[in-house]
Amino acid sequence: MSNGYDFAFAIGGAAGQGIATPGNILARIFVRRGLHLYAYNAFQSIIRGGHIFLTIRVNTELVDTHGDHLHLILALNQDTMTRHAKHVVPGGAIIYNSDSITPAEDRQEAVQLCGLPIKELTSDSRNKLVQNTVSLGVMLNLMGVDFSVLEEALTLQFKHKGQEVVDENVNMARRGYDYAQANFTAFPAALPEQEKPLAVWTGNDAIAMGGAAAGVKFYVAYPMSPATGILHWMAKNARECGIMVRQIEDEIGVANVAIGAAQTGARTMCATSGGGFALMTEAIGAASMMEIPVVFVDVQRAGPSTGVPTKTEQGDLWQALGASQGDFERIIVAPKDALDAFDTVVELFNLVDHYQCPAILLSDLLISEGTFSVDPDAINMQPTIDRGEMITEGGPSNGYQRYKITESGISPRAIPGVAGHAYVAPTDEHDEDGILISDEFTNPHKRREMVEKRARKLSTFFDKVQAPALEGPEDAEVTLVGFGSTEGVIREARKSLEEKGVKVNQLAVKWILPFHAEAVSGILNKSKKTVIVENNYSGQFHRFLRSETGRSVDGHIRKYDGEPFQPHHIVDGVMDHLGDKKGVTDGVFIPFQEILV
Amino acid sequence: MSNGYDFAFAIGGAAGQGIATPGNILARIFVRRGLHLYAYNAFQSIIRGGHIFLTIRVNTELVDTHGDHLHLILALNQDTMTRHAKHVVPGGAIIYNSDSITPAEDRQEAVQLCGLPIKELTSDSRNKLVQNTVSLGVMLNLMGVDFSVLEEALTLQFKHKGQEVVDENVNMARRGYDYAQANFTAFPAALPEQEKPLAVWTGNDAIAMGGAAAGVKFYVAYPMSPATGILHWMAKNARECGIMVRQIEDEIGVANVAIGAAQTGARTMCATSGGGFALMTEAIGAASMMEIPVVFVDVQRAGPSTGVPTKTEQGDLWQALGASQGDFERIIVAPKDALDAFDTVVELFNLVDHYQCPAILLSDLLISEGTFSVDPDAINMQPTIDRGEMITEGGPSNGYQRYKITESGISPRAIPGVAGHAYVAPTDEHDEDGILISDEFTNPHKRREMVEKRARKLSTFFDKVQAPALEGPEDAEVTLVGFGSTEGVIREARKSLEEKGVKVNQLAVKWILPFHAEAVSGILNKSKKTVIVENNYSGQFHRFLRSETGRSVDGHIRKYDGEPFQPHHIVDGVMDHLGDKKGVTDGVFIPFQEILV
Amino acid sequence: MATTTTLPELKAKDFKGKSDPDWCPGCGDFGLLNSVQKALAELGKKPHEVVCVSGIGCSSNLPGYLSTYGMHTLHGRALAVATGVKFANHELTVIAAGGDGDGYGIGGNHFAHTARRNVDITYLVMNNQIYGLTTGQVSPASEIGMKTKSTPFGNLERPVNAVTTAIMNGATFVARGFSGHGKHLLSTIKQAIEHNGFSLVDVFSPCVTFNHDNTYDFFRQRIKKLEEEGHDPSDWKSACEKAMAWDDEIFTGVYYQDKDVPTLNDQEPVLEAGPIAHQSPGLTTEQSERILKRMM
Amino acid sequence: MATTTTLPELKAKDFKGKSDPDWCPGCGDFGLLNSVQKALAELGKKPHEVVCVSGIGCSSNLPGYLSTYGMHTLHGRALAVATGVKFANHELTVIAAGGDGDGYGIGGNHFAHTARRNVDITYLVMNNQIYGLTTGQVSPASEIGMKTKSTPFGNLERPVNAVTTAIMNGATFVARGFSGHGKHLLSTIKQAIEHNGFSLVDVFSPCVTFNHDNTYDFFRQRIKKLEEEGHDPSDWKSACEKAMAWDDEIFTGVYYQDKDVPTLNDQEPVLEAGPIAHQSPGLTTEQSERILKRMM
Ligand SMILES: Cc1ncc(C[n+]2csc(CCOP(=O)(O)OP(=O)(O)O)c2C)c(N)n1
Ligand SMILES: Cc1ncc(C[n+]2csc(CCOP(=O)(O)OP(=O)(O)O)c2C)c(N)n1
Ligand code: SF4
Ligand code: SF4
Ligand SMILES: [Mg+2]
Ligand SMILES: [Mg+2]
Repeated sequence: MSNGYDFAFAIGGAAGQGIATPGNILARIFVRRGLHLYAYNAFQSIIRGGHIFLTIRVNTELVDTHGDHLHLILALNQDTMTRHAKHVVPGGAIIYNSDSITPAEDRQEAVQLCGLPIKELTSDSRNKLVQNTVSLGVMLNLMGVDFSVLEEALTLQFKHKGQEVVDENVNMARRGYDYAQANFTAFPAALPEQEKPLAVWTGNDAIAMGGAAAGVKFYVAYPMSPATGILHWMAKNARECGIMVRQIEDEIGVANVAIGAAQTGARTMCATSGGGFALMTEAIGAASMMEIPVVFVDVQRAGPSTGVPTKTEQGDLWQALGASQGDFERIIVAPKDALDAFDTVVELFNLVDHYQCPAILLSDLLISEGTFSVDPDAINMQPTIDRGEMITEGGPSNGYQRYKITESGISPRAIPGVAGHAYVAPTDEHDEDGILISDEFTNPHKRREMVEKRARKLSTFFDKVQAPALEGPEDAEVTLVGFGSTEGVIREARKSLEEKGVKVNQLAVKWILPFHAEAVSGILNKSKKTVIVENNYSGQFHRFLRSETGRSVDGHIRKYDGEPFQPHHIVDGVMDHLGDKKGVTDGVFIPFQEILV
Repeated sequence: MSNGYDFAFAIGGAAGQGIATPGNILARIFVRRGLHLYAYNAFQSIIRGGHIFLTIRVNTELVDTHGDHLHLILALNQDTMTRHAKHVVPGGAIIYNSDSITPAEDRQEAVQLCGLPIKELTSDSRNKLVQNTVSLGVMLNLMGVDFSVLEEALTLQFKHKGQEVVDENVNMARRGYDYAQANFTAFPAALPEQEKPLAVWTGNDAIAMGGAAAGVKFYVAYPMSPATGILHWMAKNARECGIMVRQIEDEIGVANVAIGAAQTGARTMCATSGGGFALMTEAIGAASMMEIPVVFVDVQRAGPSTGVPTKTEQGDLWQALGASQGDFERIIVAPKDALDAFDTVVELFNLVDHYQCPAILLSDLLISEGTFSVDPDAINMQPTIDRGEMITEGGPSNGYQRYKITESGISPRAIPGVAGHAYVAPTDEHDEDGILISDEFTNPHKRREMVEKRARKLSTFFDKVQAPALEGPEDAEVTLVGFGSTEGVIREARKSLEEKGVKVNQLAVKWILPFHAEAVSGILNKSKKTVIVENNYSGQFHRFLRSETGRSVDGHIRKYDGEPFQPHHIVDGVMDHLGDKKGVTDGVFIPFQEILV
Repeated sequence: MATTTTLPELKAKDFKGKSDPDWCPGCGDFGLLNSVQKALAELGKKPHEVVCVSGIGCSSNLPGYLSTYGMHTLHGRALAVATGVKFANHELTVIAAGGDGDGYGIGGNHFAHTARRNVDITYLVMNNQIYGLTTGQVSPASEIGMKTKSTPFGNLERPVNAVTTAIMNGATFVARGFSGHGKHLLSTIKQAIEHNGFSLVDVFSPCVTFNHDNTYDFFRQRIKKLEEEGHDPSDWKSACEKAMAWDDEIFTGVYYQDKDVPTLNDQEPVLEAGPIAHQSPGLTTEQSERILKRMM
Repeated sequence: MATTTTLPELKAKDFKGKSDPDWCPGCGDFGLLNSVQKALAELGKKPHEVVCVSGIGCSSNLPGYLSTYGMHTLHGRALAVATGVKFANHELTVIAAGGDGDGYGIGGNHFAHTARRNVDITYLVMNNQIYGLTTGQVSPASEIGMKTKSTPFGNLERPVNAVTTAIMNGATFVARGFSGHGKHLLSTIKQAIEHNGFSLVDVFSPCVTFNHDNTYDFFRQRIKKLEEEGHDPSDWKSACEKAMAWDDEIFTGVYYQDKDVPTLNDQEPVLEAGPIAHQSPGLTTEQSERILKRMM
């Protein structure tokens, strides 16, 4: 992305071959050196076997995508070699166990084959996984890193397993390192080091931490990939943070338990993926009717239905828009990356408390299971917490009405337990006191007043959140529009396009509902050519944009094969839209997915 | 509506006062005389007490709305008198028990007060409800109907209770009839009689019968107003029609049981309202992924959440559009009245079998609980049943692949039980054999192919269903646009507007998904001024129309107080949009609901 | 917090809600409502210390007729919402209330798991063996052969036995009541509220409008009180056996109680510091640093 | 229809599906799969006469490894979908299969009500007391104290007892099996399939990857076979009591059977004319006229 250091490597093998550990060790090494990274793990929904392909990209600047190029592959099995050898760029290298893996014929030029005689190198160890450690040594040697760095990292990683394990790993790593020194050629540019050490997290970590920082006191979930990481973070860290975490029998239970806790005054969050979210929708409408603030997270994966559980998609936008019957107040937001997800969760809790309504946060597998570097100082762990108009102290009720009709539509909310303010929160239409107008009597005028009271609440929303803004040259030939997780990859594609002489700017939309229709229309009306980039089949964002603004756009780049966009997919799409359009059908360009996992 | 006979009367009282019976008797009398009618029952979600106001409108021509005027009220309690006396038009009449009810002061001019000395008239009966029969006699006298007609109707209604009950009722009716003859002035126009006798049904009856006629073999439900009438019809009539009917523990169960039965070859339908539908959404996506034809009916009521269970709204459009995660094939349709609902169900079953996908039928309380007259000859009880490409006979498999990639996207479907064709229908993404591509291996190219195969199926949809067409003068000043149940009331409003010298035409949309975007745009582009009429707060249809066509419109008439549109509401809205717009805020006109129930 | 206030003692009428019940005259739910109001008064509760959570149904209108806090939630979800209330503030007395359809039909899964978790909620089911609010369809508690609007030829399904399933799902207090026996019901409900753990009181609450089989008379002719039968509530076998009786005799009273199972809220370490709803939100500097350090 | 064909007798391998299991080596589900294939062969079933319906989970991949018809549906919904299959064509042998999370967690309500209805489905639960496919969280069947990714400090909730709840919910055949005891499991599954009514076989099927507590060894050390204990399957009390044993001894085999309860499909009058899936759709002229007449 930058003109500085940019290096991407992949580790490929089967589930159970221990790909995660070297990945983690390397990520730690990079961020401690102050380098940015993004890691994308392409895998299948099985526990053992299958194919896993973890790509880690390191850069001197922020990166949000695994990019277009692979400089190095560590192939743990023949399958990886056969599938992926051809993806290594000229000047790159492939590390593999030469005892059991045959180099693939199909390779680009000038790719260094780094075969390792693993049997010989590890003959004194009975642990199959040490070959990964040997390979780590090779990798770091090729990347021009001092061995001491790896030694330190291995010590940290394995010290809880005892000195013996540490020693064995350091020893094995050394062998790989030395073998590489003797037999292979290191990459010309050594891994740089920057002043400020960074940290590493996934999008799911960020969402969980955002909740913790925002003052979530109750996290409730039912496991569902790719949202389960949030539960895991919470389960591990919650107790020491005074956060209660519960797993419930199903997502309907989760959503309703959440509503009960939120009504009783605890900031409450829950997360799931599309199928679980479908089960929560009825409760979301209920929360809105009872005016209870809860944050529901939907981490999207490739659908429909069970779909492809380990693959990504931006396919739940309309589900979020259509969650539950009737018209009701809620906020929908799609953050762009891990740090933004953290900040968004924090912001969202203040918003839902202020507006007393539920919110839906749309993440996706790409963000949630993606590994990002982050500057720890950029993470505001103690943000401002504003709980809105809440009555937490008992006293004379002064004719308290929970659903009082006010100019802002916001009615001060008493928390159960507070003396003198008892009321019933109902899902039926009700009057200011919470008394049902549906059962007791029916009054269309009162009904209308209550609908309008609730609807008024969000009228100040645009004063509170940032409107989307154009990024890049104003006079660009093309404006690329996206929402949520595509922001980073679009930005990177813009750079490549610029190198090709095509000026492109971008409009990244994050707040979905209420929608900044005027701001967006204003920007798009000034654009020369507009192209929407989205990770789904039917153009869900395109249709939503049009529903809110009436604006059509000039072209589309869509992907729905489960894999995320890489920058060149977007570059190809833009070039085709600008050129002879031969790859474009009905205005839509669908990139070809080269890397098959 | 016509220039012929048009007469509307209402019976008002509390739940438990026996309003339904006289309503039914009168409806039978009218349709047997060949008169059209529409009955709207405004009531509360309680079993006893509260307020009920049943309006029946009789006409020589088809009517789809209870209209703007009330000519006669039968007030069974003081509440009804007080609330509604003022709604009776000049020349009209109010019937009431003068022993217990005091006439309201607030009345229009020239309204006949028909007080009945009920105690005296019914002194020899111990049944409180006979006062309703006395009133029936009065009503029919005022309407200029021969007593023999009422005698016959009462005999039919009560004969299952024995001759004694019949005699008592006939006797009481006679007293009322004679009392009216002696004391009151009949309406100038007597109730006409037309040659062809009609029949009477509700929209729910029509949906159920549509299913029966379409060959539904399995109906499954969980009760939810206002959809429960479908279950009641089915439970009562199914056995003799060879249809299995089951009530299941919840709507999730209902939707999934339906899927199992449909996959196994039985035409299957289920119905619910918005909240139950929310629970069904996950299964709808599953049905689509497994390519199973099922019809899901959502009878909309006023939301959000539990909302106002006995009131109407067109508020679930976006819920239907956003039902379940991901992109998938389904059909959404919103019929306009009872007969159309019948025909639509029949058509829908052929469509879902052809396209092997689920469909959502959006009805609403207005249609489903509304009582309509119908020409029995217009009900095609034995329509063509086309089950699509189905394999029901065993034999050599010839390499059968359930999800074969075909040009049409449609893959012949073998029904479990057929020899030689066994396969697994999965909700995970799969290959042509139904083998998971998510678990076994992951192949983005295959994934893309399968998404596209399924999406191709609906490409012939517009060849099969009728495109929406403009009704009324081409050169109209205003085009009124609506979907579903508003068609009739818009048509009637047009007539009134024409009388005021305003030429209006209308575009009624029925097929929602796939949407006839081109046809609709073509029509709207030629319109001078477009106004959308819809029964919800947020303009759900407007936003959907814009998402599909990019078209904005010039004005809106919306209602969300639970009560349906009456023609004058629309007339007012159009006049205001054409005039000084003082009732219009942000392009939206919201009519005032005069009749409070 | 409330235990320290010195409000005057309250009467049952102080637990009357802002609106009057709209139930049909004679509906069994009146009896239960009275008993609940009395029980709360006699147990010395204050309205603001109690939250009554219901689903949807005639019976689920109950919270609206109490002066306590309440939530009138979705059909079938009372126990899930009530669980959230209890988790957020375990100092509150949490009552869940609703119908047989609500609790044993659509809400069946929450019923089983809330019992298993032993969340300290008192669950009052107004069991009229019918779907009342939707005007009379079969319920999972309806008897075989019962004719309803959805089973005009008679119900084919065996009814759920709330008592035996509650016991097997792990409920630590399981009782039956009858709204026609107000005093006995009051005492049963008081015990249920006082029980620390999940308690079920399955209350026969006749629907005079739609259930013409299981009437007040039906129950009056059959009901015997467990307390008078020398039943030992620690004996699950006898409890189940007695709960299966129906045709000739039906038992009300406390079937089963186990005081030794800790409640979920009692076990949850986070709650040792008091209700989470009262704890100040957000992280301390120390907590923040510890978390960040793990990422580096 | 199929009973009249004269295909040669099939072997277990004829019930192998198109793809090979992707379970972890050593996963308990292999044992169950083998037993199912053998059971179908030994009972003389043909692949097209059988429908195996599952939810989502490692175990729910089972239908894909059989040559029968199958549906691999939504998490928790196997029994609901299987019910629909059985209703549409009661001549088919319908097996539902899945995990403990699928069946006793999210699917718990369908479990209870399908048992109550006595729909003739054989329900095989691969109970590994963990959520396998989602990489190891607590399940409703996990033991107290169990450490999982969602309970790193130990599970606080008492596990569901599938046997006792199934009995109390009205299941007419309730058994337990262990995938490490193939022969015994085969015989149990055969009896379950042959039982006319709802049958549950709760099978201990160790997850070698995520559950390190309830291993093959754990069960081998404890399991006793009911058949060898002289247990009487008509005695629900003894069945429940034996099902509660866990720490020292665990019983497998048939806990409970009642052959006298009619199944729902046997009772449904519409099905007397044969499976609805085979009946020609639409109304006769007579039916149509009768309906129309009622409206006039
Ligand atoms: C999801 C959903 N499904 C269905 C309904 C309709 N509904 C309202 S109350 C009710 C059943 C009422 O029966 P029960 O719970 O026994 O209460 P009762 O009225 O008998 O007291 C039903 C089915 C609903 N409100 N929500
Ligand atoms: C509605 C929904 N919620 C959650 C999930 C995620 N999920 C898939 S399998 C599973 C649990 C698996 O556990 P179990 O049923 O015991 O099967 P096992 O993998 O242990 O065999 C979960 C929670 C899902 N697919 N759908
Ligand atoms: S319908 Fe039945 S349950 Fe409902 S209020 Fe009336 S008597 Fe009570
Ligand atoms: S994770 Fe456990 S249940 Fe899943 S396949 Fe592996 S061993 Fe079996
Ligand atoms: Mg009930
Ligand atoms: Mg499991």
